[in-house]
Amino acid sequence: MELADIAIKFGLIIVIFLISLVIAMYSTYAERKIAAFFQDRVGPNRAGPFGILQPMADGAKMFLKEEIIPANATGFLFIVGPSLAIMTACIGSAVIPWGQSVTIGDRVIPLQVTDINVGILYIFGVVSLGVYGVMIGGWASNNKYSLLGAIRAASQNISYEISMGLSIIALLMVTGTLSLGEIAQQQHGWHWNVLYQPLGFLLFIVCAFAETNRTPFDLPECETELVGGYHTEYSSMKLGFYLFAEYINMFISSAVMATLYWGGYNYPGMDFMGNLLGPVWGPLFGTFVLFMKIFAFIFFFMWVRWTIPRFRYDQLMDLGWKVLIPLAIANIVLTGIVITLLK
Amino acid sequence: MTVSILLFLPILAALLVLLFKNETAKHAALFFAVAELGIALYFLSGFVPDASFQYVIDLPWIQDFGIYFNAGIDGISMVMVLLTTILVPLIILSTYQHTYKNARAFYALILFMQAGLLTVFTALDGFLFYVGWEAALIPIYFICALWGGQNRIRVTIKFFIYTFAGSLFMLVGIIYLYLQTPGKLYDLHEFYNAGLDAAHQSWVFWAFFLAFAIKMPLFPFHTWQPDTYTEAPAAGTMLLSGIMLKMGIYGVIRWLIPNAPLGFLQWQNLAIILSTIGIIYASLIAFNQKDGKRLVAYSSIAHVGLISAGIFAWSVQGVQGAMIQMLSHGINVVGMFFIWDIISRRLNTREISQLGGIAKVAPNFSIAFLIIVLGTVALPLTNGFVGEFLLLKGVFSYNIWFAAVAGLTIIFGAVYMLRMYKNVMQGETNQLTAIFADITASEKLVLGIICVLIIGIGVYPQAILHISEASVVKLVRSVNQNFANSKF
Amino acid sequence: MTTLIIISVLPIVLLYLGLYKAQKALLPVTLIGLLAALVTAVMQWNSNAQPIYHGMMLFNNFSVAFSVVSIISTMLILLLSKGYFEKISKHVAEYYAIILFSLAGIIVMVSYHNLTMLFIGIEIMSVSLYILAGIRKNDFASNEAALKYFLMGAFSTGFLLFGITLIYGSAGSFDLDAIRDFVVTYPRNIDPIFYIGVLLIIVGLCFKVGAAPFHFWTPDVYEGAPSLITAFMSTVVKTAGFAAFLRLFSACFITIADFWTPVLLAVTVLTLFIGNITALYQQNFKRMLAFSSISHAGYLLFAIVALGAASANSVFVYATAYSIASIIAFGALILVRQQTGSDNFEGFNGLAKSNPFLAFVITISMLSLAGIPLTAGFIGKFYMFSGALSQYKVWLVIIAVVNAIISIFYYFRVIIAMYFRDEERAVVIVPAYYKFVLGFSALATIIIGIYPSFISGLI
Amino acid sequence: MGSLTNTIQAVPLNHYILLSTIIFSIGVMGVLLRRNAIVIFMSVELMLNSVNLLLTAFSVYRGDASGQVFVFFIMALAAAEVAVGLAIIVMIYRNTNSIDINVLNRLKW
Amino acid sequence: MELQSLPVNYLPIIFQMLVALGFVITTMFVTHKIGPKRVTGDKLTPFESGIEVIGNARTPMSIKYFLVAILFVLFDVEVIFMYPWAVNFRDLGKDGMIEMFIFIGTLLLGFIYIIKKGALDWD
Repeated sequence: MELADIAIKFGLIIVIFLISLVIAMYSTYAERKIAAFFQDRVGPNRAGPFGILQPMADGAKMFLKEEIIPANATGFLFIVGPSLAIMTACIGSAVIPWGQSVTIGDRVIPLQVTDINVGILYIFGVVSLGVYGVMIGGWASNNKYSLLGAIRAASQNISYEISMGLSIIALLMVTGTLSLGEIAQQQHGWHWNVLYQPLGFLLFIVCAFAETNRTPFDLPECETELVGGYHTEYSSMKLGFYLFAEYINMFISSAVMATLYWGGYNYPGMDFMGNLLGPVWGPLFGTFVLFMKIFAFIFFFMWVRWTIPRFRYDQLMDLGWKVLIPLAIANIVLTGIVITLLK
Repeated sequence: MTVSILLFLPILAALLVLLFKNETAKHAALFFAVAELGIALYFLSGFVPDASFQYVIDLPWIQDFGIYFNAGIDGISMVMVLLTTILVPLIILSTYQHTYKNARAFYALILFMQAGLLTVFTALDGFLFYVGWEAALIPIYFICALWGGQNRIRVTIKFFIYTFAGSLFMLVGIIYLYLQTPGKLYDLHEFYNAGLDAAHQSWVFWAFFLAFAIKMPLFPFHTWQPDTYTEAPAAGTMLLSGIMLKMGIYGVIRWLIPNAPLGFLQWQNLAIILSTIGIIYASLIAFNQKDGKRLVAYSSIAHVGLISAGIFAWSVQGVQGAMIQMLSHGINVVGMFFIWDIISRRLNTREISQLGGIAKVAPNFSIAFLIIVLGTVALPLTNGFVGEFLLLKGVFSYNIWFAAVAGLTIIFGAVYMLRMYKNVMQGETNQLTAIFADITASEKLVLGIICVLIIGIGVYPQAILHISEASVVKLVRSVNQNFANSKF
Repeated sequence: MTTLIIISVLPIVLLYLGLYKAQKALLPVTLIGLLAALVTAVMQWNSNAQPIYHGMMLFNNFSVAFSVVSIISTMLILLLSKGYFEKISKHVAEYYAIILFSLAGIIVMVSYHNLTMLFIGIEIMSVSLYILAGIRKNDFASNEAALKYFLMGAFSTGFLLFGITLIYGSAGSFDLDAIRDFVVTYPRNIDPIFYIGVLLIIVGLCFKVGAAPFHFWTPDVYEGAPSLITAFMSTVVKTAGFAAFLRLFSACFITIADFWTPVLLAVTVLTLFIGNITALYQQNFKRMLAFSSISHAGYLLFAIVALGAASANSVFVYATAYSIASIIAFGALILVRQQTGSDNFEGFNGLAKSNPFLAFVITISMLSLAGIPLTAGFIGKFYMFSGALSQYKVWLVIIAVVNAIISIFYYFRVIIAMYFRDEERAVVIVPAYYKFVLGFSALATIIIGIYPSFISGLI
Repeated sequence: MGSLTNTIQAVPLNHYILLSTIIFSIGVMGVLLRRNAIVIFMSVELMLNSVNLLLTAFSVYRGDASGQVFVFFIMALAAAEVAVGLAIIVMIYRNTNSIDINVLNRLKW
Repeated sequence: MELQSLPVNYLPIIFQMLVALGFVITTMFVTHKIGPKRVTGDKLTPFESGIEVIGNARTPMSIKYFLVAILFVLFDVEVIFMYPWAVNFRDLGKDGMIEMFIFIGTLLLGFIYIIKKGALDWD
């Protein structure tokens, strides 16, 4: 790889990194605003116009707060926990194709950090690692609420991971590849996978909610039972990391869902638009479309949060094991039969 | 009519005896044993005293290893078969005065053992020989351990381990020989033709020798014997001394020397020396025995030492002497143990020093005892004489000094036997012996038959010698031929 | 293949029977299923089998014979299980199912034709056994047995796998034929890593069959596990282990025997001595059987040390003899333990008076284990000795003979206790199932002892 | 698979063997030296994973996929072992409140 | 046409990890430096809704969680087998599909079994 390539990659990485941070920050703002909207309140409105600077203020506060490590906690793991959580959240974006390649001069710049042939497995691996952050943090706190929260988180994540994996398998049968870049290309125009895999998408989105510990599956941090769940003992930036990780995860899973099922950067009439806007702005418009889809998903996440009440733990597990897994398997069988018949 | 009927009848009989009640089992056992004797006599009547094997059965058994169910009778075997079939009914009859608990098992085991013994004496297949060898061991182990005396558990396990150890080495030898046979067969004659060189034969010799020496028993492998004889029930002792130790002697004649003639040649001296040491050693110890049964046990070692010395000298006279002496010794020793069984059953002691003057109260008993003693000390016109004479002649032709030392055994034997007789039977009666009752009818029968046999064989030994002569001559010649060939 | 399918489906059926509370049907269904498997296995006989499923499995006479003996032994053991598991826990169906899963693994082990299947077979069997060793959940010994077995088993799997990997690395295939071709074609330039692989496989398999110096888990596991499971482990599992061992070595490594024979020789001698001498000092019958099973592993190794055309046959006969004799011993142990509550030799005192039949079959079993003629055990030892002698391994046989003599001491201890030690005791109740199994096994022991052509010469 | 093979083959096979052997030995040492059942268990898993690594390397060098398929089997069976092993360890823990294998000496070695 | 991945394709992932790690360490370090530190004993006790802390938090927990974990391990690994199959689904054709359906069927049998057995009931 040439030096220029490396520089471009680094640039892309940093841009994506910053974008995810910003989106995560403003997701907190959006969450509050949306919550306020649903509850017929105003929401944050002091810092800046419409409270637009509120995330900045929150961030600054995180930096300035006192850092508490409880006496009984396992110091090293107590720090590792949140760090791991945010790290895994941040590296997931590496394989997501943000758009078609941009051609500047004779240099083709792919809008994807790297297109590896096991992209989906990579995402899964990273997501699975995420639970370690929660688990380690909760265990290191040496607090009963934290431990319970952590165990719940672990148990819930792994439960839904099975159905997530199974729902993806049906998709793979359709696409025949594990590379996200290729999957995105296949959905050129309006050939979105959601049309072929509606059930699969449904399963996937439910699992995505559970994996990101979002309501209605936010048992690990359920305030009414567990105070703060796994991050009860956390303060300052370490708490910030956990909260941040949640929003980044939400962003990444939205991106993954959009890419896998909703066509990614593809949109009907993209060839026409591509010709119209040229080799630089055409792909970038696709990227814009992708982000619109992502924002829609993020909005959906929030909408659900403020609409649907939290599950009970047994309901949560029942849903995961007894409903989603059989459905996912049925989906695989159905897909298999249909594809074989149509061939 | 093949020899198989002789082998399977006792097994069948053993199973049938188990079905009887404990009280009647002995009659049934006696019946079957006599029937077996009848068959043996029938075989004898049709027996042609040449060197061939007769009444042969030869069935495939485990074919992938070249094992056949191959058995037959030649002159040597015939004598052994007679020995077994005569003694077993006698032994069963001798137990009539005892009431053993769980008697049917006892008699079944005796019959089962008889099958094993007969298998050993007639087997022409190495594997069959080994199987019979072990099959005879298990019942006698149980007989001794179940119905024996105080120390039976320790003593019998020692006995078992000794003999089993020896026989396992023999098994190794047998398998080894099998692998060397040209036709990959366990057949006896194939073994004779295995054609090993002298060094390997010497290993084979030891593998077999260990088993036989322990069984006979030859000094220094004899340590299991006196204890076992003492602890075993009377019938067990008779079986052991009368028949079982002949397995070892028979094995030497049939399996050890012809199979490994060159190996034998290397160790012949040692074997005779051991035998001779055994004679002297056992005689000396017998002198000091206070327990009558133990005395007989040691005298038995001495006699066996003479027999083995005669065989190891390997001449026609020696082996012929061994043949007849095996029969005679079997009869005598059974009689001797029966005498002691009678004494210990009546008086609850076997201490010679406590006894005396029994002749006065039990004249019939004393006559029988005297005849048996005379037979044992080899007085002319008793059965012991012929055998010992021939044996000594055999040893003499090998080496005069061995013969001289071995000859001592006759004198030694006479001394301690007659002294025993004097101490037990003559003199004044004491409190203990005054109440000694003379022998009952069944005892009379046993002792009578024994006395008749002792005198009968003594007067006309040719009857027995005739049976085995041709076979012995052939065997000795073929081995000597081997010696001769090896010189070149 | 049908055999394997039946044995794999059967446990699933059992699990569902257990779910629907059909406890009564469990044993009959198991036995009928196994019988069907047995029939299909026998029908495979002499069918001139070719490797199937891309050379993964090969159901030739070797595998049929070992499958049959495994299935029969399992059936006998399961017959002993009537009422046994109910006392331990209410999940009876699971126990049957796990035993059958283990049996399925065993069938794979005796019929593999690819190292992948060897590994899978061993693991299916072992993982089931880990569970079975620990089914007495509240019994500490059982727990400990399970953990020890598990850790040691997993550990040995590591060695086995590393060995397989190295062999794959140099031979380039997992297929037995391909490996053999590799060894035969390039005898001069076989990689050293191939040899290391062979050694590691030996280590792994010796662990599994309980050969010294990798035997140390055996006594504890055998003692701690419930007797019925121990019976299964020491008979069927051991048989299968040796079948697998033999299949691999006779198919692939026979031409480089000069390399691994010394190693196995040392293992054999060590196994014999350790098994026998430690068995001498045991006060506990079950533990004695455990050590004796180590020593029997030593005898079974003879077949591999003296690898030849007759090896398969010897292992088959020996393993069969050993299995049925052990089944008797364990069956009797279960009964005696139920009455006296202990596994010690004293528990057998005076048994001959109260239970002549039981004492008699135990005697047969002990005689067979000790290798006395006219029992199957003797025939097994005879075959082993013949095999070793035919390879001129005379010293090995002498050592084995010495060990056979040592073994008399501890086997006869039981006989002595039963017949010669008087003790007033109540009659041990022998249920009809037990009577059948014990009687059948004793009869089989004697029949094989008298007429071994019955089963020998098959393979 | 050509280019991938070339790249992997840029590292000599011996290095893979060496690395795997080292990892394997670490696992063996862990099993032999550590006293905590879980740690022993993890050491065993380490051994299995070193095997996986080596199998993959061999598989690529040989251009033969069966090695990688074997890895799948190892993973699956390792998972089964994990399941059973954890269950056993939990069972022990509930009975003794310890997972130190030194308490497991009620049955003598 | 299958996509080829070279080790070099994974390099950006390492870059990204480094960037993330850098971010985490810097942020941690900065907050550590600029945050106030007024440590008191009570502040460092675990939060237990204001009452005295009783015992250690690391006590045995419900066996159900272990069960879920073990079941996850089993099922997740079985799912792994389906990935290669799913990717090559079209090439494997009908036979491949039937074989995998048998596998799935077996898996499903086990799944139904554990559900019926109540392994997943949280009461």
